[in-house]
Amino acid sequence: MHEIPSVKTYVAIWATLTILTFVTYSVAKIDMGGFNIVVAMGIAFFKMMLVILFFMNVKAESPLTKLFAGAGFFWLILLLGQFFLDYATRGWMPEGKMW
Amino acid sequence: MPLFPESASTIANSIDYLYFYLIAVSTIMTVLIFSAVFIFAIKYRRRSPDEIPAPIHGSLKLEIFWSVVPFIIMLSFFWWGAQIFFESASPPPGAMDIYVVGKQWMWKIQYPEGQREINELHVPVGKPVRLTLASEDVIHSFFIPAFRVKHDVVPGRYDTMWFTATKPGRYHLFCAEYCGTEHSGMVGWVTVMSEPDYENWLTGGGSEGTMVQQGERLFQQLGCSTCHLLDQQGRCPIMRGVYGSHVQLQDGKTVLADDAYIRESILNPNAKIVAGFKPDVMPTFQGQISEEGLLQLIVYIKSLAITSAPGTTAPGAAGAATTGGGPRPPAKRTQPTGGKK
Amino acid sequence: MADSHGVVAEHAEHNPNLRHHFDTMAQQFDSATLGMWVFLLTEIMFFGGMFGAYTVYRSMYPEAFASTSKHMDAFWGGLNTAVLIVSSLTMALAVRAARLGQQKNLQILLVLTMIFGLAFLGVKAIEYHAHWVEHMVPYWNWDPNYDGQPQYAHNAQILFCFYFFMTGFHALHMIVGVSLMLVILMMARRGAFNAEYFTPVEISGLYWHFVDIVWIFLFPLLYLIGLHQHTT
Amino acid sequence: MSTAIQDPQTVERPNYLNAEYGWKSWLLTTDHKRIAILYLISITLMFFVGGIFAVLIRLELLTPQGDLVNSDTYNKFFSMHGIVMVFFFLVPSIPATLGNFLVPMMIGAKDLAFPRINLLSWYIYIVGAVFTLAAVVLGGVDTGWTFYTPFSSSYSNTFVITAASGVFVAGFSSILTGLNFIVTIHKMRAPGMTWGRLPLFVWANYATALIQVLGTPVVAITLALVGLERAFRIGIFDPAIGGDPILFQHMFWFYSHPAVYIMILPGMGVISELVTCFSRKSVFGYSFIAGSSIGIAIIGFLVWGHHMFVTGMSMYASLYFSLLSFLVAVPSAIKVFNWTATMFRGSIVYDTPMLYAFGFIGLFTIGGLTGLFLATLAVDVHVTDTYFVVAHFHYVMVGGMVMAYMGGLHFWWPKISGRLYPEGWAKFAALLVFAGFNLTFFPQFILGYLGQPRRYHAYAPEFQVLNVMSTAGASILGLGYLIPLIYFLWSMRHGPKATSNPWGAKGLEWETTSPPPTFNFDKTPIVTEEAYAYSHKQEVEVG
Ligand code: HEA
Ligand code: HEA
Ligand code: CUA
Ligand SMILES: [Cu+2]
Repeated sequence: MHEIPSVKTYVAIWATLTILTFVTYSVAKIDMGGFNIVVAMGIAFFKMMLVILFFMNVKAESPLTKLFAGAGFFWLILLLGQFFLDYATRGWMPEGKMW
Repeated sequence: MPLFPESASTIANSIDYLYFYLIAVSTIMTVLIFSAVFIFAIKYRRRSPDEIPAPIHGSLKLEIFWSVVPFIIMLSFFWWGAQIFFESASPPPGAMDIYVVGKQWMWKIQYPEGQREINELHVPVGKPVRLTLASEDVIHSFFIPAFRVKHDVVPGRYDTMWFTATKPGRYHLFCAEYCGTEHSGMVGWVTVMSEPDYENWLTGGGSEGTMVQQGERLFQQLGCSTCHLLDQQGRCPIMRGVYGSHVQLQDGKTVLADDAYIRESILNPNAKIVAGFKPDVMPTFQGQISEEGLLQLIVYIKSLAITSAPGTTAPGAAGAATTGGGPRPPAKRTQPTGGKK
Repeated sequence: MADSHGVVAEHAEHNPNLRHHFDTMAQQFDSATLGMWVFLLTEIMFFGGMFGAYTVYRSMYPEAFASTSKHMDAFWGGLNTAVLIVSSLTMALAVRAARLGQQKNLQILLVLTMIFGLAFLGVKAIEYHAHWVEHMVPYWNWDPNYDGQPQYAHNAQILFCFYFFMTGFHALHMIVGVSLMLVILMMARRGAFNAEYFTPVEISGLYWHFVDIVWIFLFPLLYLIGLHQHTT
Repeated sequence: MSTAIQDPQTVERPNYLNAEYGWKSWLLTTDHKRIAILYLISITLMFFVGGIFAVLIRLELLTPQGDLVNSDTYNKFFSMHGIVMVFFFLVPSIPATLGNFLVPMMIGAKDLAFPRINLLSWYIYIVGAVFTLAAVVLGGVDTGWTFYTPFSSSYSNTFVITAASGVFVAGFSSILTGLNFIVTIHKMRAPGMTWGRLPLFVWANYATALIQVLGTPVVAITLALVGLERAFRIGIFDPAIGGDPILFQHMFWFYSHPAVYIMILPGMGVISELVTCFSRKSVFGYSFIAGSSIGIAIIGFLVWGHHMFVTGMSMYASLYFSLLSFLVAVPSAIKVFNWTATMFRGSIVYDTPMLYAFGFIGLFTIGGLTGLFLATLAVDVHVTDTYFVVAHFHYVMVGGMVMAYMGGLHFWWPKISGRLYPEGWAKFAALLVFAGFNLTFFPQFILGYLGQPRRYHAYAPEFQVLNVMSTAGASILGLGYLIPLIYFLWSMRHGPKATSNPWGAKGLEWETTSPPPTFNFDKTPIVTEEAYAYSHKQEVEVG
């Protein structure tokens, strides 16, 4: 079907993932205020992309597979975004007029 | 047989007009579509079994026309509806307060002057009334059809709604959110009275004193007064002047002392520790105090707010003052137990 | 019009693994992988519901949520992350072996994957036990003093609820994954696969990697939230 | 294709019905057509279970006092009516029966991509149904179909976990059906069957499948969390530890608003087929009808908050959800206008399926337009949780989807059973359904604006007249549903045999025999023309 990646590629990806796990853990100890979560999620996202693209071999897959893999995250963002539409603006109250 | 509900509040008419507008547009659209279907069905009925009509594949112009025009019409629904919704979101300044607690399956209503009723609400005509809504158990919904107002009553938080009645009379009061066995029995009456009648009615009841006095009594009974002294530092923060102020917390943050904050501090005292005090000094009162009691305590603490002229007014008078130009709780929709800033 | 049973004869010369309603092996393989991806889409939304709720409460009670890191052992969590990543590697290599038709390697790698999967579950069990001992199970076995941080005791329970729900559902997926590996292993021993036909290996691999990805997010979200406050 | 000299009476061709006999050949079948029949039987049963609860509801509401049953029993009636009707009848209705039967045939495939998963989905459905019926038999559930917390998680004393498990399980059945459709439509189309040539019914089912796959897992996990909270007192919606009951509503409606489009899109697909066939005309605005299905599926995920305008959700969120609710109405409007335009200069006959299509267009329009009332913020404040809402959703669900389902069933019945139904009775029943429906539900709009809250066991006496009308209508409606059941059963034995294409319709399903052989086609068809090519004559431009 598709071209088959070498063992070396797989091991390299594994090594990167393991190192990134250490990195997440280490930076979590540094106090960066609100940025801790951003960094943690950024690294997690990057790790996820490595797994998806290489281990799951989406890199070599058809655009259709890529579309479906992407759709999940798009809908997840719809879910989260619209939750926050409510929660982030709960305290706001208009005084009288709306505009 | 009534076909249209009575309109007895300032907002009722504006909602009715919008409703008529919606009905008019919908009727036009329905008639249009129905007659097109009818006319086509009759005019183009099959006249011979081997009749083959010419195909028509579509028209971009028409498609755009019938997507854009309906949407513009719908935007007028949106605009008008949102306008009324926002205008009716906040009560006008000076609205009088009434406190409502929903409980399976009754409405418990208390007035700052001390009256308490079940499933009956008395309001004067022509005066804005703000209801503070609390639930002891599940979600209820406070619904007065004649006023076209409704708001859910969600446990764990305070909600508010308001209206100004325009016509004396007796109107239905319903619970509109399904709440269990006697949901359909959680109904009552709203009595709108002329102002003098209302004053009369107010002085009739209230044998237990005003809400402030009831709150003060609870403050003693529950032992709050042993630590929270009014004017002098004890083991716990002073109560006078707390309400409406910005409280400095131990972790460096400040919070606004509103209804929700006071409610949380009673039920979950450790949640926010005031700077200079220790956690675990105060026991939790969760399960030991009813939602009504909580509201009384809040009204009492509110009456101690600095702006209501400390020392000069007796606690009883302060309660009445809050219904007038006194301090209003600044935030109305915050989560009582929430740690949000 | 021909006898409809003639269709069966038409397939006789095809690959025996080709099911009757497909025309070619490629169509069958593509359908299976697309099917797995669509299934993973539902899995994303399944966990997504919990992630969404988690995020809402975390924004409501940031301090209480951060305080829980003190009671999560980031060592075990980190170790488990590493274990899962290794298992993903062996899984990926297993799929590679299947593609190349290396039956022996395939079986070894599948066994390794299962071992790492079980190791993960073992570590999880140790952690659950520790939470029970430390009275960190909301409602059931909860320390109202919350180990000296009573100001968070109330809302921290929510995070622990999430912790048990999310890791619990994840562990359930791991159990399913290990069972799946067992089935694949048995099929491999029966000689069910060859370089033309390895679809089950491929799609179970996708599932395994997905379960790994979920953990990649759970680790920072559940173990590391407030680490910077507790190590200083 | 049917040839003139064919004599169906004498030759019994091998088909999916006579390919094998015995209960095992049905319960272990992987033939999508047989599975469709299994679904057809099960959802019909569930429809009548739900319908009996509807009858009981309407009987209780004949008088203002709650005198027929006590309030707990009434609460169980409407809860089980809603749960059974939504999750066990309407969600699977068209996709799992007509869709299962037709989607592979319409695209020229031999079966769905995963026949065994298809069978599995039916078994999962049955397990879910057994759970739910067990909840009914054991003593019922009284949370409403919406399972709102904290009532469902802490206060109800009924079989919430059993019922929620039933819905949870049935959800996976729905997911698997959707998954199968998506893969089948992507990968199994016959040569020449391009996306632009797909029948609109297939487009509609594809859009539905997207919602099933993306939405259902969220309601599954939400109900699982409620079940866990209830069973173990470990939970996240409990206000006592700082949980927010409103969050449950967000999670519930994330699925359940899109789910209302699961409950209408397949019906819209059926209507596209019916209107073209009985006008003998190619569809007006093919790509707009197809695209609007996808549009509804996507925008449908952006409007759920319109169920929560009075809950204390942020006002700005209300604003957003209200605006998008109007946006999602536009694709529906596009469809209604295009169907009407398709009839223009057509060659229209009034066979029973077309009568249902007329019914659909009319009643869906009314239902949809009243949906706009509800999406209008200030108006919703007054009418939410009243009978106005009840009337709205029965107009779209019963007046819309059930009409489409009945129309589709009549349309494809000759294909499914190989027999014709009695046309006279069918027309009569269709008229009964239409009349009975309007009498049942139109008065409820008035009741709603008057302020009668929904889920009320007893109501204020001044509402009685309208309620009596509604109950009277429901009896007519019930009769209207009973008659087709009888004549469909009758026709399976005694109906005249059907030719392969009794309506003279277009579409691959009509090119195979009635009933079709096991693998649908004796030879894989090759598609060379667009859908609904009822004529190849000169085109006329309009507009
Ligand atoms: C099949 C199911 C189905 C469908 C298709 C719809 C379609 C729509 N629904 Fe409905 N709805 C339900 C099922 C459905 N609904 C259910 C079950 C509930 C109650 C749940 C419960 O609480 O138990 C509900 C509740 C509900 C509410 C919440 C009410 C409340 O509880 O307060 C709202 C609010 O916005 C709403 C809106 C809409 C809108 C805007 C549409 C739109 O999609 C409609 C679009 C269609 C049209 C608009 C008609 C055609 C258009 C034209 C002819 C164009 C011409 C128009 C103009 C020029 C204006 N619905
Ligand atoms: C698919 C969805 C679906 C369908 C098809 C129906 C069908 C019907 N519904 Fe349903 N309904 C809902 C979905 C649906 N409903 C939902 C989701 C709710 C909300 C629940 C909640 O609040 O949680 C609801 C609530 C609801 C209420 C409001 C209850 C309340 O709030 O207190 C009412 C009241 O009239 C009602 C009536 C009817 C009627 C008369 C029918 C009729 O169309 C039924 C017709 C069918 C039959 C009558 C049975 C078949 C015939 C026979 C068995 C023959 C014998 C009978 C006679 C001759 C009379 N429904
Ligand atoms: Cu209280 Cu319904
Ligand atoms: Cu909706």
